[in-house]
Amino acid sequence: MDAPAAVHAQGIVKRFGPTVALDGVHLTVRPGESHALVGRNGAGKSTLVSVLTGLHRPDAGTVTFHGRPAPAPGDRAAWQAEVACVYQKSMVVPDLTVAENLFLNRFDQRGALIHWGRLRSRARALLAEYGVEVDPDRRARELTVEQRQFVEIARALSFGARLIILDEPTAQLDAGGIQRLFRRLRELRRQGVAFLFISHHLREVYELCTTVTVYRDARHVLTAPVADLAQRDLVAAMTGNAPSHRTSWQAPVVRAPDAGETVLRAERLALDGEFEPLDLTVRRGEVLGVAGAAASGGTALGETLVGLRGPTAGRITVCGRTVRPGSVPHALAAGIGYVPEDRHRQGLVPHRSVAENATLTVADQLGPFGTVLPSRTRAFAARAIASLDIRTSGPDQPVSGLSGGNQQKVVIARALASEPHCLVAVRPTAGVDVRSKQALLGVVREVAAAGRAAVIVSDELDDLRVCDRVLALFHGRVVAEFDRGWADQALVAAMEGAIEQQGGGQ
Amino acid sequence: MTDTTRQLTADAPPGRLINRRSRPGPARLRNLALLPVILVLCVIGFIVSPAFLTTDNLVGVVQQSTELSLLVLAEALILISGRMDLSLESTIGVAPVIAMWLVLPAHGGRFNGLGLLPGWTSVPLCLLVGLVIGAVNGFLILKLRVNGFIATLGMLTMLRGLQVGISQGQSIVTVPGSFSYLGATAWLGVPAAVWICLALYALGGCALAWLRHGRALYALGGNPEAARAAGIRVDRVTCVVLCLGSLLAAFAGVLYTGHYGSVSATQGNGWIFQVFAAAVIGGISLSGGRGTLFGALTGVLTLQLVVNVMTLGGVPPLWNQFLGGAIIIVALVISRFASGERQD
Amino acid sequence: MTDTTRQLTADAPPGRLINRRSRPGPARLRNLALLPVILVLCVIGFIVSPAFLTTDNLVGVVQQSTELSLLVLAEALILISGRMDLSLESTIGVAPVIAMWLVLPAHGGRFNGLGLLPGWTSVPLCLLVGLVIGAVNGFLILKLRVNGFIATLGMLTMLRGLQVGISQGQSIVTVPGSFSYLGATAWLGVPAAVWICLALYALGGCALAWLRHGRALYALGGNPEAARAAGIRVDRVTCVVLCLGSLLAAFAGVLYTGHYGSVSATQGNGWIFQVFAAAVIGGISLSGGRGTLFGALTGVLTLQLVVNVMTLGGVPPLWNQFLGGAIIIVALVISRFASGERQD
Amino acid sequence: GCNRGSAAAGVSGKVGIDLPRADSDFWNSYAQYINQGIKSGTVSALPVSNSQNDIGRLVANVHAFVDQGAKAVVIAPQDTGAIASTLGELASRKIPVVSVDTRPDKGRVYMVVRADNRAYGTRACDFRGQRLGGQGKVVEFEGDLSSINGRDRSQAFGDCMKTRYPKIQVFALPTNWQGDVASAKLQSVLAQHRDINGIYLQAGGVFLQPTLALLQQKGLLEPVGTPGHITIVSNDGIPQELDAIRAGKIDATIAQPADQYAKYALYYAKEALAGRTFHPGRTDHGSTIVAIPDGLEDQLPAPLVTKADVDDPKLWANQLRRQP
Ligand SMILES: Nc1ncnc2c1ncn2[C@@H]1O[C@H](COP(=O)(O)OP(=O)(O)OP(=O)(O)O)[C@@H](O)[C@H]1O
Ligand SMILES: Nc1ncnc2c1ncn2[C@@H]1O[C@H](COP(=O)(O)OP(=O)(O)OP(=O)(O)O)[C@@H](O)[C@H]1O
Ligand SMILES: [Mg+2]
Ligand SMILES: [Mg+2]
Repeated sequence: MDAPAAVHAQGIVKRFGPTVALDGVHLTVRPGESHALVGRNGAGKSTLVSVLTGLHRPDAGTVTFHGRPAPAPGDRAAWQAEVACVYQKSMVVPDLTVAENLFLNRFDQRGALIHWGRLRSRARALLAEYGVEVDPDRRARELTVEQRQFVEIARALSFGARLIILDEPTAQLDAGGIQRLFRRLRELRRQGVAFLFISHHLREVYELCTTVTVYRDARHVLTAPVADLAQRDLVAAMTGNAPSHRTSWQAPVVRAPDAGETVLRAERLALDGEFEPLDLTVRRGEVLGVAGAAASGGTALGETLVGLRGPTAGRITVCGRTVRPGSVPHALAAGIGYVPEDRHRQGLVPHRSVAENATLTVADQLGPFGTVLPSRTRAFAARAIASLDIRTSGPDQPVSGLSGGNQQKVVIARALASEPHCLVAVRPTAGVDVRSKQALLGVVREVAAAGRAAVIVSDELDDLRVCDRVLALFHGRVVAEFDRGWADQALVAAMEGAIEQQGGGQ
Repeated sequence: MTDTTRQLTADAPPGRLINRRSRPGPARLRNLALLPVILVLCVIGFIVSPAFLTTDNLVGVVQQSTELSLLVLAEALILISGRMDLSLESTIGVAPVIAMWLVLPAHGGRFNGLGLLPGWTSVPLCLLVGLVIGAVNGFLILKLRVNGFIATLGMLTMLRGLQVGISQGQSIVTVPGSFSYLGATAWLGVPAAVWICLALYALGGCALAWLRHGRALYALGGNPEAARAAGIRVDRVTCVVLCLGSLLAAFAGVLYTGHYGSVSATQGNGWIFQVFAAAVIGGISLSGGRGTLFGALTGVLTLQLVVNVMTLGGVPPLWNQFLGGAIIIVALVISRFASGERQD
Repeated sequence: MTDTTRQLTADAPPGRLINRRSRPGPARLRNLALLPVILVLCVIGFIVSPAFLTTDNLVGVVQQSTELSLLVLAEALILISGRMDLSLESTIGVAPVIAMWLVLPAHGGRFNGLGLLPGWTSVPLCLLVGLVIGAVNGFLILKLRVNGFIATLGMLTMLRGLQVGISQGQSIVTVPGSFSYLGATAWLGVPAAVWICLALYALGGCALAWLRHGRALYALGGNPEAARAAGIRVDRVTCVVLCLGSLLAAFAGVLYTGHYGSVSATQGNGWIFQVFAAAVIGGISLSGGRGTLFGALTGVLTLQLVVNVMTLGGVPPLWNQFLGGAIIIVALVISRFASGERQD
Repeated sequence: GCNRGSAAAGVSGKVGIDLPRADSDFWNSYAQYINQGIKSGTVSALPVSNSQNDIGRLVANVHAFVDQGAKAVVIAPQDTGAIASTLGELASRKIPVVSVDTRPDKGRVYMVVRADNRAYGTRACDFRGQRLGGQGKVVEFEGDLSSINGRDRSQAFGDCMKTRYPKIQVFALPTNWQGDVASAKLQSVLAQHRDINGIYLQAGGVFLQPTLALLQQKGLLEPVGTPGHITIVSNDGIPQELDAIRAGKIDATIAQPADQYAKYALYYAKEALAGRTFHPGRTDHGSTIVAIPDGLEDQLPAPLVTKADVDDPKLWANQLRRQP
C-alpha cells in the first residue's frame, strides 16, 4: 500500500456509439505484481487496454502511472515509456522486415540516419532470447502466426517499461511457445516489472498471476488474490451464475456405437510441404481430434478436408462418396461443415448482418428459385442465435459489432447451418471465454450425439478433451493415437514430437 | 444445454436491446444520405428558374441520366463485389462500333463495315462484344492476377484505340433501326430508355437483396476469403459480375447511340470519373461489400441535377467546371455526415 | 524446452537458410521487374530506327519524362503511405497559373495578372500554392474523413476549373525568367530538369530507406493501427505527405511551364492515369505499404520509351492508342510475373 | 515498319508530319489528304505520327523527327502556348515549321496554314442575324474554352452578336466538345425557353447528330423554310453536315477546308525545303498571306455552305465522296 500503484485506473467509462464498453470500472496493478484480467467476450478487457495504453481516450475517469497522471493523449513516446503492450489485434506491418517491426519508430539512429546493420544484429539478439530463430531480414508477412506473435511480444518486452500489458498473448502460441513466454515473464517479474495479463485460459492465470480482476458486462465484479479463489468461483464471477461443479468441459459418457458407419474417410491424403500421406476415418457419432502444434500441418489438413486446398495425393470420401478435391462447394454439398481457424480472415463478412453471416452456406435453402427470403433468413438466424446463445441486438446487427466470442459463435452457426454430416473445426475456441467455450464444445458434442461426426483440429487440451479419439500430428506425420482417457503429459509430449510412438495412423 | 441458453438470453441487460432496435441503422441511413442534397438542388433549381419544375425539364434530366446511370449500375455491382472496372467508359463506345462494323454494308455508306451479318443482329452483337470484353477483364484479373485498376485502365486505352482504329476516327451516323428504337422511342410519354433503366435498377436491387447470387456479391466484397470458405465460387462469381458489368456498359452504348443518333469516337470519354463519383457519393464503398443500387441512383441524379441547375442558372461558362468540382466535394461531405460513417 | 527448439531448427532442411540468404528476396526482385521490359524496348527501338540510340534521342526521352516522373514521385509517396491523390494532375497546371496571376503586371500583356508581387517570387509562390492544395486535400481526407479517391477527384475538377477561370482559358506565354531557367537550361549538356529530377528521386529514395519518417510511410501504409501504436503521428505524417505530394506537383508545374514555354489550360490533363499506371507497373501497391521509388522511375521510363519507340517505328496513327493500351497491359503482366507477386 | 538505313535522305530532305488527333472526323479527313499527298510524291516524309491531343507527345514526336533528320516539320498544335519553346529549338536548328489550323502564341514559324476562326464566328453570327432579322434567341455550343479555336469562335460570335444584333439573346453553353453534354444542356435551355430559334454548333462532328436527335425527339425539327424551323449553323464542313443541308435539316455550315489544309501544309513544307520565301499579299489560290509577329499566315478561304452551293464539287467533303 506504500509504493504508488504501477497503474491505477478509476471510474473509466468508454462508449462506442450506443454500446457501453466500460462502465465506471477501476483497476490497480501494483509494482512487481502479475495481475490477471478476465471476463467473458465483450466484457471490455481490450477496451480497457486501449485506454491504459493511450490508444483510446476514455469518456470519463482517470489513469495514473506510479502516482503521476497519464501523459497527454497524443504523446505516444511518453505513453510508451510508462507502459508496453501486446495488443490483441495484430500490430505488425506485414511488408516490413522483422527487424524493423521490432524497432518500429525507435530505430537505432546515428544522427538522422537509420543504422540498418546494428538494427539487424540487435534484432537477432532480441529474438534469440525467446528462442525464435527468424532471419531479421524476412518480411513479417512470410512468418507463421506464432513467429509473428513472438515478434510482437519481443517488441513489447524490449521497451524496458515497468508495466507490461499482454492482451491474450497466448491465443496464437503452442504449448512450447507459452512455456518460453512464461519463463521470460517470470524473469522480468523478478526484476520488479508489473504485468497485466489477459487470457481466457484460467490455467494460465493460476500458473502465472498473483491477483485477478474480473469484469462482466462492462463492470468491475471483483479483485482478489488468485490463491484465495477457487476456479469454479472465478468462473461463477465471470458468468454471473452460481458456481457449477464442472470447470473444464468433459464429454458425456455416451459412447458412440463402435459399429457406426464411416462418415468421413481420407485415404493416403497428402499435401506437399505440409503433411505426409495419412489415413483417417471418422465414424457416425464420433468426434475425432487432431492434435498438433503450430507447424504440425494440422491446419493444412483441416483446410484440405474442406476443399480450401487441393491435396497433392489421396482421396476424401463422405458416406462412401468421393468428394471432388480442392472445391469448397463440393465439400459443402457432400456434407462437410467448416469452422475456420481465423474468424477475421476466413470466417466473417464484417459489415454484413449476423443473419446473413450465419446463412452464408445455406443461401440456396432460403427460398425457391435461388431467392433468399428475408423472413426465412431471419427465422434461421433467430434459431441459431437462440440455440448457440449469441449475444446480439438481433439478427440484423452487423457482425462487426459483436465481441470476439460471439463472432466465433456466428462462424459456428454458419458451419452448422448446412446440417453437415461431418463438422471440421480448426481451433474452434480460440479467443473464446470459458463459458462460451463450454457451449461451443457442447455444440460439437451434440453434433456427434445426433448421429453425425466431427473433426477438431487444435492444440488446446480443452478442445481435445471432448474427442473420442485423438491423433497427434508432428511435422506433418501422425506420431501417435490416443483413445479416451489420455494423460495430458502424454499428449503434449506427442504434439511436441518428444515421443516417436509406434507409427500412428491405422 | 438448451436450458442454460434460454437463461443466459434472459439475463442480458434489457436496456441495450431496446436502444438498438429504435434507431434506423446506419445501413439504411447511408442510402438516404443524398436525399437532402437532391432536395436542396431542387429548391435552388426552382428559385433559379421556373422552368426547372416542368415535366419537360425533369424528364429531360432523367433521360440524360440513363446512359450514365447504366454505367453506374454496372460499376456499382463490380464495386460491391470488391473489384473495379475502368474500361466501362470505353466499352460504351467500342461495343456499338464493332457491332456496326460487322453489320453495316461493305459499300456505299460513309462508314464501310464488313456486312457479314444481317441488321437485326446488331443489338445482340453489341451485347456480345460487351460480354467478351468482360471476359478479357476477368481473364486478366482472375487468371493472370494483375492489378485490376491498372489492367482495366490498360483496357480503357486499348479499347478506345480499337474504336478509333475500326471507325477510322469517324463518327458513324447510319445507326441501325433497333438502336434508334431503343434510344429514342417514348413509352407512355416517357423515353423508353428511362423505363428500361428503371427496370434494370429495380431488377438489380431485387437481385442484390433477395437472390442468392446477389447476396454473394456483398460477401465477396466484404471478405473474399470468408466467402470462399463458405462455399461461394469466388472467381466464377467475380467473372460473371465483370461480364455483366461490361454487358450493361455495352447496352448503355446501344441506348447512347440511339439517343444521340451516332457513335462518335469520343463517346463516353472521361465518364469513368463521373461514374465513380456518382457511385461513391451514393454510398457505394470503393473497398467493396457496401452500398445499394438505390444509393447509386441518387448519386447519378445528384450529379445530373447539378449540371441542369447550373445550365438553367446561367453560370458563367468560365466558372462552370470549378463549380461542378466544388459541388462534388460538398455532396461528398454531406453524404458522409448524413450517413455518419467514415468513408475511408 | 530451449533445447527442443534448437534441435528443431537444426532438423530443418539445411537448404532453407542458405537458400534464403542468397536469393535477392522478392522485395528486391520487384524493383527490377521492369528492367527486362526496358531492355526489350531498347532492342526494338534499335531495330526500328538508328536514331533511337543517339544521345539526342535518349536525352530527349529522359527530358520529356521529367514532369511525369515528378508526379509519379509524388503519387508514389502518397500511395506508399496508403492514400491516393488524383488532384496532382490539376495542381501541375493551376499552381503556375495562380503564381503568374499574382505576379504578372496588370496591364499590357495578353494575360493580365494582378501584379501584386515582384517577379522573383513566382517560383516560391507556385510551391506555396501546391502546399495549400495539399493542405486542403489533407483537411478533406483527415478531418472530414471523406473518401480520398473521390475528394481528390472533386479537387481535380475544381482546380482545373479554377485554372480555366483565372486564365480565361488562354495559354499564358509570358513566363517568368526563373521558370524558364529551371525548365530549359542545360547543365553539363543535360537539361537541368533531368538533374533536378534525378536528385529528387535519389533524395526521396534515401529518405524512404534511411530516415525514420521515411520508414514511417511504409508502416502507415502497411498497418496504420500498428503505426499509431508505435507512436507514429499518423494524421500528421499523412498530412505532410499529401502536402509534399502537391508541392512536388507544383514544382513539376514549374518545370513543365519552363520546358514548354507556357502554361496551357490543359496542362497535365489526363495525366493521372499515366501516373497510376507508371507507379503500379513500377511495383508500387495501390493498397499501400509496398514499392520503391526506383521501381516507380522504371515505370515512368517504360511508358515514355513505348511512346518514343512507337513514334520512331511509325505506327499507323489510327492504331497508336490501341497499341499504347496493349503495351501497358503487357508491361503489367510482365512486371507481375517477374516480381512473382499477386498484385491485388 | 523497319526503315533502318533509309535515313540517307533524298536531296530535298524528309518532312516530319504530326497529326493532332485520331478521333475526329475532320482530322481524319485531313490525315487522308496528307497521306494522298505523300503518296503522290509531293514531299518525302518520315512516318506520320499522331500526338493524340497531348502537347507533351507532340514535342516528343517533333524531337523524334529531328533525331531522324527531318528537314522540315508540319504540326497542328492544339495547344498554342506550350509549343513555344519547341519552336525556339527548331528555329535554332534552322528547321522550318508549318503550323496547320492554329497559330502558335509565340515562336518562329515558316507558315501558318489556317482559316480564320474569328471569321467563322463572325460569319455564323451574320448569317444567323440576317435570317432572324435581328431578333430572337440563339443557343451557342462552345467547344472547349481551353482550345484557341473554340475560344476564337466563341469570342467572335459573342462580340458580333453584341455589337450588330443586340436584340438577339445568346445562350453560350460550354461543352468540352462533347455531344452528350451539348444535348443535355440544350434540353435544359429548351425547357426554359421553348422559343429558341437558332443554334450555332462550333463543331459539326461532335454536335450535329446529338442536336438533330434531340430536336427530333422534341418535335422541333422542322425543315428549312417552314415556320417553326430552328436555324442551325454548323462549323467544319464534314460530309454529314452537307447531307443534313441537303435534307433541309440545317441551314448552313462553314467549311473548314481539310483538303486545303493538307495540300498547302505539304506545299509550304516543300517550298521550305527548296528555300523559298513568301511575302504578305494575295496568293494564286485565292487566299491571303498576312504577316504575324513571328512569321507568315496563309489565311485560306472558308466558304459558308448553304443549300444553294452544297453540291459544289470544289468542297472537300464532296470530293471525299467520290473516292473509292
Ligand atoms: N471500436 C469499437 N467500436 C464499437 N464498439 C466496440 C469497439 N471496440 C469494442 N467495442 C465493443 O465494446 C465491447 C467490449 O469490447 P472489448 O473488445 O473490450 O471486449 P473484450 O473483453 O476484450 O472481449 P474479448 O474477450 O472477446 O477480447 C464489445 O461489446 C465490443 O463490441
Ligand atoms: N460496434 C462495433 N463497431 C465497430 N467495430 C466494432 C464494434 N464492436 C466491436 N468492434 C471491433 O471488433 C472487435 C471485437 O471486439 P473483441 O475484442 O471482442 O473481438 P476480438 O476478441 O478482438 O477477436 P480476436 O480475439 O479474434 O482478436 C473490437 O476490438 C472492435 O475493434
Ligand atoms: Mg479483447
Ligand atoms: Mg478475443
